[in-house]
Amino acid sequence: MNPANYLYLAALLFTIGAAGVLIRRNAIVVFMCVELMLNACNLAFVTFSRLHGNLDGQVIAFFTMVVAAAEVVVGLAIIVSIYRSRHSASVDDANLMKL
Amino acid sequence: MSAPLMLAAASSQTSTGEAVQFWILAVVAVAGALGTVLMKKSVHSALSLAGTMIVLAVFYLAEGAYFLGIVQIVVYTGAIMMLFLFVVMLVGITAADSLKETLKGQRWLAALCGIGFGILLIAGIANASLDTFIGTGSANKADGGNVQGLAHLVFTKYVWAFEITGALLITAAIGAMVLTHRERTEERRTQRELSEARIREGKQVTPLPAPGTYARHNAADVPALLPDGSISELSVSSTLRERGQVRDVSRDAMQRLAALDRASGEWLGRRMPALERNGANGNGNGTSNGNGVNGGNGNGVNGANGNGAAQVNGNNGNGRNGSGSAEEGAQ
Amino acid sequence: MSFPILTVTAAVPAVGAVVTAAVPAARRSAARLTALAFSVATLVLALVTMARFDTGGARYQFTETHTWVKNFGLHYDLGVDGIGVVMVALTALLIPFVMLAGWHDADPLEDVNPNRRWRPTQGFFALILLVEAMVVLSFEATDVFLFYIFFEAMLIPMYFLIGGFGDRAHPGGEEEAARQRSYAAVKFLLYNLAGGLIMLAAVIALYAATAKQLGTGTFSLQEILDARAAGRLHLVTSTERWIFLGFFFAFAVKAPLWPLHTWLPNAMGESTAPVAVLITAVVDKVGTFAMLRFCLQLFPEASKWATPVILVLAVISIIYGALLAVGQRDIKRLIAYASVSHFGFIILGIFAMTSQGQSGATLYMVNHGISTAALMLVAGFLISRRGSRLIADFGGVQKVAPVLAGTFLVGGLATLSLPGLAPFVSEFLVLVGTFSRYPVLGIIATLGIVLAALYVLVLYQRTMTGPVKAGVEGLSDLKARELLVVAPLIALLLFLGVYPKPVTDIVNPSVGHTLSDVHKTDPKPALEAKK
Amino acid sequence: MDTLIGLLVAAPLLGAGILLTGGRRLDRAGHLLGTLLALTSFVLAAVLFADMLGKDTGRRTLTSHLFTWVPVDGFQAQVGFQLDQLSMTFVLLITGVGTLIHIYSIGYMEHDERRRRFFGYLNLFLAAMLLLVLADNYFLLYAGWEGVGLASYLLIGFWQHKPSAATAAKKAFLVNRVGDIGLSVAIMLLFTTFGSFAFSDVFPKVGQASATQHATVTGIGFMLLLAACGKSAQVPLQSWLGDAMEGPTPVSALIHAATMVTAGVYLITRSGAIFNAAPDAQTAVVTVGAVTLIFGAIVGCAKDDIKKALAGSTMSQIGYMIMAAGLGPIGYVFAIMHLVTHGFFKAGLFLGAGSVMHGMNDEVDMRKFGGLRKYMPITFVTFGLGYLAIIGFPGLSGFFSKDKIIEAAFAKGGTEGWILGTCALIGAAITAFYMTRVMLMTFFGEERWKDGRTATASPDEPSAEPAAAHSAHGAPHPHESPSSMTIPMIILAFGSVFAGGLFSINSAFVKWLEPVTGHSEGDSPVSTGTVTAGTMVVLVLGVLVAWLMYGRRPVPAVAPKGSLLTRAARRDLLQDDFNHVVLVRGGEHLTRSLVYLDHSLVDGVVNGTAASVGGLSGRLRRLQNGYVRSYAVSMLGGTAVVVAATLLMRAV
Repeated sequence: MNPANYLYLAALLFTIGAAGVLIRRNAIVVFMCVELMLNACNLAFVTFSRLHGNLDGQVIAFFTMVVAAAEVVVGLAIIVSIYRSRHSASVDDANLMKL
Repeated sequence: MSAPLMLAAASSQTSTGEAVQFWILAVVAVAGALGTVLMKKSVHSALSLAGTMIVLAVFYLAEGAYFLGIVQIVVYTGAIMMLFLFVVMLVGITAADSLKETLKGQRWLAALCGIGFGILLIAGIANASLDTFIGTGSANKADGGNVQGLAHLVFTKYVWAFEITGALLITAAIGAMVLTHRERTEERRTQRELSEARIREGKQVTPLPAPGTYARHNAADVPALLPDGSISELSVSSTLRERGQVRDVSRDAMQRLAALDRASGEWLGRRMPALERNGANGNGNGTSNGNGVNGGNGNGVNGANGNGAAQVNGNNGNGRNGSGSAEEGAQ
Repeated sequence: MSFPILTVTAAVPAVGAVVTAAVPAARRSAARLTALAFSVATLVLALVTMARFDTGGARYQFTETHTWVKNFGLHYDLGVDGIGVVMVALTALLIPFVMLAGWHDADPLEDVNPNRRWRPTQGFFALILLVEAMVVLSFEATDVFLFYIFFEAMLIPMYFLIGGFGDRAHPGGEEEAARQRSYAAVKFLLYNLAGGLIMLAAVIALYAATAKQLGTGTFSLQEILDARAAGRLHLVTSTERWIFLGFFFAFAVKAPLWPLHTWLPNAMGESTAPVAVLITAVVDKVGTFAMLRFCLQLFPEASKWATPVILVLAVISIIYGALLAVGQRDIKRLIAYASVSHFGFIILGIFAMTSQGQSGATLYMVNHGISTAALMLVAGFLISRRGSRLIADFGGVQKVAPVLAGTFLVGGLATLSLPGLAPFVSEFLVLVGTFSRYPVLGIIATLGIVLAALYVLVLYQRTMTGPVKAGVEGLSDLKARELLVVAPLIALLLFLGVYPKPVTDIVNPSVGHTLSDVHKTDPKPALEAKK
Repeated sequence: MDTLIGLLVAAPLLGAGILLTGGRRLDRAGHLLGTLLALTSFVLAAVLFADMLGKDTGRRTLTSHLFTWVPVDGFQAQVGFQLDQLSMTFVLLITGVGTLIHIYSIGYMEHDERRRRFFGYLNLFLAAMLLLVLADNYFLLYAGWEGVGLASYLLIGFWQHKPSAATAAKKAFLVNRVGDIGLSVAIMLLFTTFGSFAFSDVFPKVGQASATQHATVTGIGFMLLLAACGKSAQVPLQSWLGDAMEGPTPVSALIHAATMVTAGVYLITRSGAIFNAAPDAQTAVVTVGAVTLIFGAIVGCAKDDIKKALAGSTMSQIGYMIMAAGLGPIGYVFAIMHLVTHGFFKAGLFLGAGSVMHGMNDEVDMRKFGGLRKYMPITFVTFGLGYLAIIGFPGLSGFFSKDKIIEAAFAKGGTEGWILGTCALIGAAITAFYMTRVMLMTFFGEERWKDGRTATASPDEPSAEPAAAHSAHGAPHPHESPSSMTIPMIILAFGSVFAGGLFSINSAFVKWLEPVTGHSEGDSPVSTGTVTAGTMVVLVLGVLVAWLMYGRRPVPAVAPKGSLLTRAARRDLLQDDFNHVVLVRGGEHLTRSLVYLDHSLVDGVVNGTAASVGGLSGRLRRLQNGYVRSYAVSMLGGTAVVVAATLLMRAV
């Protein structure tokens, strides 16, 4: 098997995640989908590091994880506070971003 | 490293073992991803996502990224997903959003873009020449191990980024605190003040009824029964009421009562129509009330640890519940 | 270096604007006098420039050149040729009269208490001075980009002058007047901005073109001309044409040329008479002047290529404007359409590419400025007395205010270019210049003089003659201040009508230069040609 | 001497300047000042004339160059004067008659509060007219040409409170403007052909020009003819003259009879060289002349308004002159000669008419006159002499001049000659007819004004002529006019009696003008005697018919319906109606539709664009729905596009 298949898989997961972000209304699930996308990227990175035989890809993936963690922390906090204020976790209920 | 060496090191096929593993786990991963997107309840989404992540961890390990593999399991599956679950619980397990689309054309556009994007990515990968690969073995060996190798890179080449991420993490932590912290503005009211307030308002001066009274259950989610056999909403905590997790046992309580009367009546050998009528009455009342309640919390019954609830009242009331939940979904 | 008289000429009104704006709210008359003083100072400077202009000397004189932004070849280049110096003089000449005529136009209707920081009068005069500064600079700028900046910047004060100090007399009443006013102001702004933006694109394209051929791009007119003269710069035909069109469009909007004229009647109709004069006699002149200076000098070939179309449009403007003037019910709009017709004559003269045509056109700019100013200002006095702009509301004014009627008639006769008054000379020159190269167009344009007579005399007859209409009886005759405005203009009209030589002497050499730029010479008389 | 020429123009110009800007303080002395300055310029003219007679024929032309008017390199317009015999004739006529009419106006305008202004206008007219005839190039002539137009506009509309007067003035100016197009185009053609428009440059070159570009020269001729038609009220631009009678009578006498309207004749004669080189143009000229002389005569027959009748006759007399001028060297001299004599008697007639109106509360309808000869004898006599002169009664000046023209017409030779001659004769007959008619209706017959029906028109049209101001409305009581009015009439009467004879003594006039205009005796198919005889016959005929119609039978005080021709003639042979329908109405519709188009189409396009942009932005705004997910979709779409682009780029 050619490790490129890992890349195909990553692409597939990424796409699914993206679709999820677009389709789901529950902020938490949307967040999960974002995580999914990030993971897909990580998989790609790792695979690349394997293809090229150096560890930089893994380092990047590592950083991605850290950033993802930070992002999740903040993001979830935001969700919680939004939920407190308007008793809903649906992204469609916050549509003030218009003229 | 130099080209000829690279060519020497380069190989184009992985071990069959890995291939097999890949083909099996890839399916699982995709299934998990789809689950994340399509599952109705956020808890299920979270769980399937966790599954995908574990699979990915395995892939990392297989690809020689041992450190990342472990981190993936520990940080992601262990920490981040748990965080997710916490929030899900916090926000309400059962506040699942129906998959019904509200934005016009959103779903179609999403599908279109997603598929198009996927095709593009795959096409991109396809026409990249990736027939050979080097593998991480040599890189891992170079510093005597994957972890050492990573550490070497992180603390030399990427030290600056590393520091920045550190700062980022701190910022994130503080940010989370700031966002979730709520400042208490007024003095907390003492019990005395509360009771005085209650009396001033003049409603519900006495303490609320405890749950489970006359109900042969004393679980927190079983409301007390009023003399006419209907339930007293007040006896259940408002949160449960909010979530519609009130478990109504008024009907079988009444039925048991009726059965008891009948049995005792037969044993005494006298018939008491009035009481029967009475019981019928009560029954009628009970059902009507129960209907109302069930209708109200049908979704809850199906929504929370549903099978449990199903066992409790798996009778025609449950059928109603089903229909009730269907209506909920339809609404 | 020598005394930078051009910069100073432009700086004086600019400073004046600031000073006037700074005058405290209560001191209105002080503000007026300040503004007037500054404008007069500008006039003196302009006249000095004109007097010291050496007709036999270099093409551009009093030049000042400073590099502004080196990397983009921006220069602060000033310089005037004969045409420029005359136009500057005209502008500086008209502004004081505009101010005198609009002496009380901007005073608040109700007497506001002095501690309120609301001071329309100061604003009015400051804006006028600002416009003057911009216009003077755009007449003096010899750097394309510099010119563009002022060409556009002049819109801002004009916008406020039109929208903020409009004519309060409107058939539709006060708020209708306000609505029309803002509509007119916005229309004015949008039209000219559209033109300006297209011009900006053209300016940048010009820069790119020069950059490609000269290595370092430049906006300096002088450098470009030198480069072309030295043969180092030769724009590709198509490029040159596109850039030319970009420039010409902007100028045609400003001028205004049919069919881009529709903003003028609104703007002139809704603004007060002095502002209307400012629009048609000062600001619009920049358009025609720029055609002469930039279109012809920068893009000779493209100009020749576009000439037929432009001439036809110009002739259409002449006839069309005159016909519409005949059909107007509103005095100011009538004058506006008359101006459209006159601008047609100017453009006709410019693109006839004969010395008569172009000298005539330049002279026409001056004369049209003066004559329209005279006519429009008198009309303004009339309108402000009666409180209506509709021709139908007047009649028999001649009986009650003979002097007003007389000056109005003189202004009208100048507009219909009667010999002995200035416009006749220029109009005839334009016609001769056109005729000697395009006989048919010349003859069609000549029909314009009949139509001019028609709309002027109809206007005069309806407003001034006949039995005295109701509402006109009370009209007072011209006051001293108003006479002070009108009399000098009329005197000037008479003088230039009988002895335009001072102006033509200054203009002719520059026109010669321009013609040599486009490699055109006057057609020989048929008799010599035959021999 | 030369400098005097400038003064000739300057004097009245000065007067105009002073009187028009002087303000009220000049009201008392204004008219005297004006008259004085007119007189000054007449005296100057006389001096120059004497001086000119002193010189021998060859070197009589005086020129004086003042300054360069418009110098743009090829185009050099000079302000220069040229005084030759032709100009001299005109100068004398203009200043002479002009002065007389100034004097007349002193009396006539006595009661008008705006008399100062009136004299200012008159002076302005004198100055412009002198400029016209003294100019040494066409451009300056054009200035004078328009100047007289302006003066006539101002004077016709002098009583501006009368809408009719204002309209008439406007009409006169506009029609003249149409003619001016001709003149200006002619100047342009001259410039493009000869590179100059000075008489001295152009005329010598015309010969060879006609060789090389004949068409151009002919074109110039036609354009000059158009100009002449406008100014001299020739068909088809004659319509304004009738209405011009709205002006005060002295104006009608000076401008619309004696001087300005003859400017066309001057132009054609002055441009003789050009016309000689363009026979087609000449044919056009004679045609216009002949048509107008009949046309005017017919109109003159039908009018009951005495001034309008005289206006018609003016038209026809100028027709004679134009025709004569069109005949070329045969006719020029006689054209001018008739012009001068006509100046005398027509001015006299108008002044007479004015005097009659003065005595009759400004009545102009001859049907309300009658039997006035015993009430205003002087007027009667002077008017009568003018009458005899115009119909060409033997021995009076009209006889000589008109007879000569008719001869010249025949002398043209060929069928053309015959046609023109016949026209001229018919014209003479009709002239005799309508003048007799005027005479009879005014001074003979029963007194139709006695029956109390007063003259002054209805209140809505207030009395125009100020003479009426002092005479109480009611039954008019005819009286002789003051001496300030009669004296000029008498002088003019002398002129109209003796001028012709004077000129004809051993053809002095011919000799006088020959050096300028040239002269040639055509070969007439009919002898002079026969022509004279014919003239006499038609004259008697005309008078007889008129006497039969108006002398024997009483004249109805109300105009009878009359024949179709009569009714047409009363309406200027419907030519005016034609103008109204075609030009005025058509023009109105054209302008109205254009105004509509400008608003709806030209402006509409712009506003439409604005509106559509607004609508579009509204739609785009709706796209901004605030839902994160729809934004996300667009983000993903954008990314997809970018990726696609990148891949394509790499593929390419």
